[in-house]
Amino acid sequence: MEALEMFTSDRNADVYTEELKLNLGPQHPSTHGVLRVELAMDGEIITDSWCDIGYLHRCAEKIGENVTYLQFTPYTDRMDYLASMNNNLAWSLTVEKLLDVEAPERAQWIRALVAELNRIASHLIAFGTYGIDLGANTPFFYAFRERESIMQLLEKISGARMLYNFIRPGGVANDIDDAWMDEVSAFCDDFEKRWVEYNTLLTDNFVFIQRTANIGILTKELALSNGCTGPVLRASGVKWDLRRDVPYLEPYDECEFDIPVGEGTHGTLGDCWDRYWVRMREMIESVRIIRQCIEKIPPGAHMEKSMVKMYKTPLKPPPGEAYVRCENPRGELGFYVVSEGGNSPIRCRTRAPSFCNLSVLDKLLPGTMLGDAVATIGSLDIVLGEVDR
Amino acid sequence: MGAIRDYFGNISSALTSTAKGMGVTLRHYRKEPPITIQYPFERFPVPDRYRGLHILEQEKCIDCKLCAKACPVDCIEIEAEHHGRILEWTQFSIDYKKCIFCEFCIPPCPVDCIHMTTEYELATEDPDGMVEDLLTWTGLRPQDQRALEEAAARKAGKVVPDAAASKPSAEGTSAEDMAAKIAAIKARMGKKD
Amino acid sequence: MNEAGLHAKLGAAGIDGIGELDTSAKDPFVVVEADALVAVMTFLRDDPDCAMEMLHLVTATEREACIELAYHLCSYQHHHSFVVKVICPRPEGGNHDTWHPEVPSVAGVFDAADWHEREQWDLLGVVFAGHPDPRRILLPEEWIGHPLRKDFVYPSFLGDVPLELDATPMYERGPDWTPPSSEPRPAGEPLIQPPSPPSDRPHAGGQAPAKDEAPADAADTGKEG
Amino acid sequence: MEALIGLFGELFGLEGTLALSAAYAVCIGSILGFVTVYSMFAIWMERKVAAHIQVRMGPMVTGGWHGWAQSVADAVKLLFKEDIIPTRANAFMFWIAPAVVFCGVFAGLIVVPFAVGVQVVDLHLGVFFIIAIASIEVIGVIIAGWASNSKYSLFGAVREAAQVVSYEIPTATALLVPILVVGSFRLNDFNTWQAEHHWLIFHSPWLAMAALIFFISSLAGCKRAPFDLPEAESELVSGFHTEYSGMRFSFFFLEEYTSMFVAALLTATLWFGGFNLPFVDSSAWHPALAMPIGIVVLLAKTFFFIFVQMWLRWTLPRLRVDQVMSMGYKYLVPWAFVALIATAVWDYYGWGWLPL
Repeated sequence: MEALEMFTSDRNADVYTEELKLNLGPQHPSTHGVLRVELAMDGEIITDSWCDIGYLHRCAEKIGENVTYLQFTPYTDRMDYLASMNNNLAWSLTVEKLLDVEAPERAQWIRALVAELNRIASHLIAFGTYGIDLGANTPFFYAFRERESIMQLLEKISGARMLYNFIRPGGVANDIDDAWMDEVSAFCDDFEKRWVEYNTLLTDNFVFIQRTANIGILTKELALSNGCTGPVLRASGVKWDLRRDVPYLEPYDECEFDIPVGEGTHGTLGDCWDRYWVRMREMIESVRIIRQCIEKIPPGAHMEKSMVKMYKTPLKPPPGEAYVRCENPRGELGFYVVSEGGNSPIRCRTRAPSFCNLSVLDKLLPGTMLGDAVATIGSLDIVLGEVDR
Repeated sequence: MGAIRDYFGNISSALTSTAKGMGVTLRHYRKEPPITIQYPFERFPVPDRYRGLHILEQEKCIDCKLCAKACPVDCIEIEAEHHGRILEWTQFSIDYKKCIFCEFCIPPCPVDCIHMTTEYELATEDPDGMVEDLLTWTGLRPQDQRALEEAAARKAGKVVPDAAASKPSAEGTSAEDMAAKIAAIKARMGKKD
Repeated sequence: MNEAGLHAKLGAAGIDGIGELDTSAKDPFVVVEADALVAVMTFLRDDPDCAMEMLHLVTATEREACIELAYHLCSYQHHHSFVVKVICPRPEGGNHDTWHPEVPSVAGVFDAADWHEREQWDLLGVVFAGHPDPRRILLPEEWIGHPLRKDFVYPSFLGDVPLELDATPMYERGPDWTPPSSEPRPAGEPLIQPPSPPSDRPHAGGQAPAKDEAPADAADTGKEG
Repeated sequence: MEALIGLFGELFGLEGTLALSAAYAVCIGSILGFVTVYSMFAIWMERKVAAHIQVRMGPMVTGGWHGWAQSVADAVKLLFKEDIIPTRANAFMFWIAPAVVFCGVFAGLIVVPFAVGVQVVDLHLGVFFIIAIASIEVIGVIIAGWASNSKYSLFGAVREAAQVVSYEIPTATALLVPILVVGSFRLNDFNTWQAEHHWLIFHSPWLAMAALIFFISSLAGCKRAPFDLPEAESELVSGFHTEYSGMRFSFFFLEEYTSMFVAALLTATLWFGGFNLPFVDSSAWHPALAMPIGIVVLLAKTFFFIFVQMWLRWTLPRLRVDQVMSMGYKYLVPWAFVALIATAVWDYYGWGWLPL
């Protein structure tokens, strides 16, 4: 802000710079989709910003009111298309809560396993695209290499590469076998080595630290008041993770894992570097969970018996409502579903983590420079498919 | 002194971290094999469970329309006329412009007649070609026709001499035929192998 | 603290208009009067035993008899969550066009409410009195109506632009293609009759025209949902 | 040059101005041809280097062997693309900007000695000429950014102006260091000096430091990462050439790669022995042998530095605009002066460093 005052204090002097409106997006390389941010610029310095969303609005909530509970599952894939498994999971848990059923034990472990795999994939994208935002193109490809391994693993069990539709109300679509789990272990071993390499290449890079430390500082109070969740909240120093605090799957209760929080290593607590570093460490924690899942996964059915008939006859939950939150890679995804006993819900509200995380952007940008705006947007790691739904 | 230490610290960390990063990229440049493949010439293996284009075993299908009802996007159109157990087919098409490959049409099928293949190449220059007809024949096949006539004759009280001929042939269920169907799908989608 | 404890705490706060706790629901909730909403929210946020730092979600649900607003709150300190509801009963003959229930905005209490309330106004036409930035958020400013209402009618115009419901696919449009409803109209006549909004309606840009005022050439108005 | 004039005189009986013009035409034509072919090769090389660093393959199909013809195909495509001038752009300025940009770097090549006798003009102030003429490029970029009538372009142009003008100070100061040692601005003198003595990079630690400073600041001068602020595709879409397409866009590309070539070539000539081989005295060789070997040696050194430029580009993130400035003024400029003064002292006392 100091720089801002320096540039704006002499507004009444003879020479002053004129404010320039710059449209960052909706078609812009670094807005991660179709986000539009209107920036008031004073030279390179942003004086004000207005977020404009809705370019990718696909009426998901309206669709949810017109399809059956099962049929909405593939639509949840398309909200946060980088973490489809986690979205499926949240929706399935919501429907199960409405119906008062619980997935079998094995299904819960499989769910945790694939959700954590998907979390790594999603954070890899965040890592890679963040590099691109800051001008380092190479980490993106390394991240995609590992993500490709995850996609091939998940493709083997679900049959699709991105929009898995694998976790369904009552369980998971297919069982997994030991050969597949061996492949996952092999991937985990490989990934840990790669992770060190990422840090050498990008995390510890001097230029990268210069670009991210002390930029876009999100205080704890601002983060909480704006409803930021996930890595964005944790980077501000709040140790809050639904997987630990409100375990919604059995494995999260039984597995050991840490919750990385921001520490302000290179700058202030809650800056872009902290958000980035929380994500990086979360990947390693996910690997730990995956390892334990593979070890402890119990035998049994992968789908609740009574739920199999849902493919032929639509589910009809009793009247009522359910709100379920899940810890997605980007924050807490919540589904609030109101049923009146029919084939489809009468309200299918989505609490999209990116939507809430993005709402803080307007408060972070003023006073920073144009390059920092890109760094800040990247560090929030939004998916516009989820923001607009 | 802090500022001076920062100054020289910046220089040294900039140089060392750059050198380390360059080491990583150089290692990749020299040692790591490429992970991409030359797509039209070579392909990644597709797992068996892959949810690709559909095929229909028309022999088995009983026109119950459960798959169409299960479809979240209403992309399946089925039309057939029932003559007892024999079906006169008009349409069984999937609009791949709409299809989201969610697999929900597969589990409801009571006779297990609709499947998803591992074919994933959908791109075409002709959008109309994306409405894919899964039928191998339309209307009545000769043997169906014959069976119908015999049934009608039996109904009228006439004796049918050759009952064996009315049995539906097993044609259209073998693996080769499936492969032929996939080839036909690709041909109809306007693609070259 | 569980929901019953929170409700007891809330009842002891001395705010009027707090209803009973509905424990039959899966997430027990309390219904409060619209007037008491801001006070309730402020109390839940500031009371050290409740310490609801985060407004998780604001949802409006349209039911047969009412529009129901649900506020999901959670506290990371105490690991508990709570649901506060406000019921806006439907007046006689209230539809998406004429009825815009009004509740006080809690954007002053939780910053998170800002975008959530804008979305609920945008999609369900709930007016949040005192909202700092009462614009649409997902749909364009010129959009007519609130699409998540059950009786929503798909508009035939977006500002000056006719919306084509039975449009020819892009690849079938020849060089001479024109939108079906964009016939030349008499000069000077506006494309859409400007609706006459009640002057006290706070949100600009979201007014739906009355049905009899719909333009004559909007024959392709369809119904969705 | 003189040889060419003589050749024309012998073959076609041309004399005086006519022979001079013909010789110039041939020289310029060959340099233009060289620049075009080199740029295509460099673009192909950049793509391959980037691809291999990024565990990809890069162009593999066009032309057969490792996609060697990809750049040719791209050039043909760019030639045939529609020439778009934005409606509200200043058409004349928009039209002239790429030419201005290209002329600057292109003219720099005429003083470069590729080998013994392979040089268009042997200017006394060769180094100075290159630095001076390369600055014209900035004017072209500013024209391009302003004429495009796009905010992104304007931002890019202003960034370019600030950056390139600032970085000319460390560039020129670092160049003064070897000039101080050799005592000449003439590029050929560097070749002969280094053939007689040793490569300047080994002369003293200060010269090595000057080489590093020159290399870094020349990166900024060429708008290469991590100093590609004027383009900064994640911030400014494409910077000053956002609105350009087709042939005009390719001029900016040519300019970028040619200025890379000039920078790498200056590094090779001034510090790394020019067209001299290490440990080999080539001064007594017959010109017919020395010339091709000299060209190959110089180009090999140049391409090594171009490779390092690419390697850096695909490793480092981009600096922010104020950090670029502070790096220039706080780090490079002072150390360039330190190197200059220290070299003066070093040479005055005649200290040696490496056993050369």
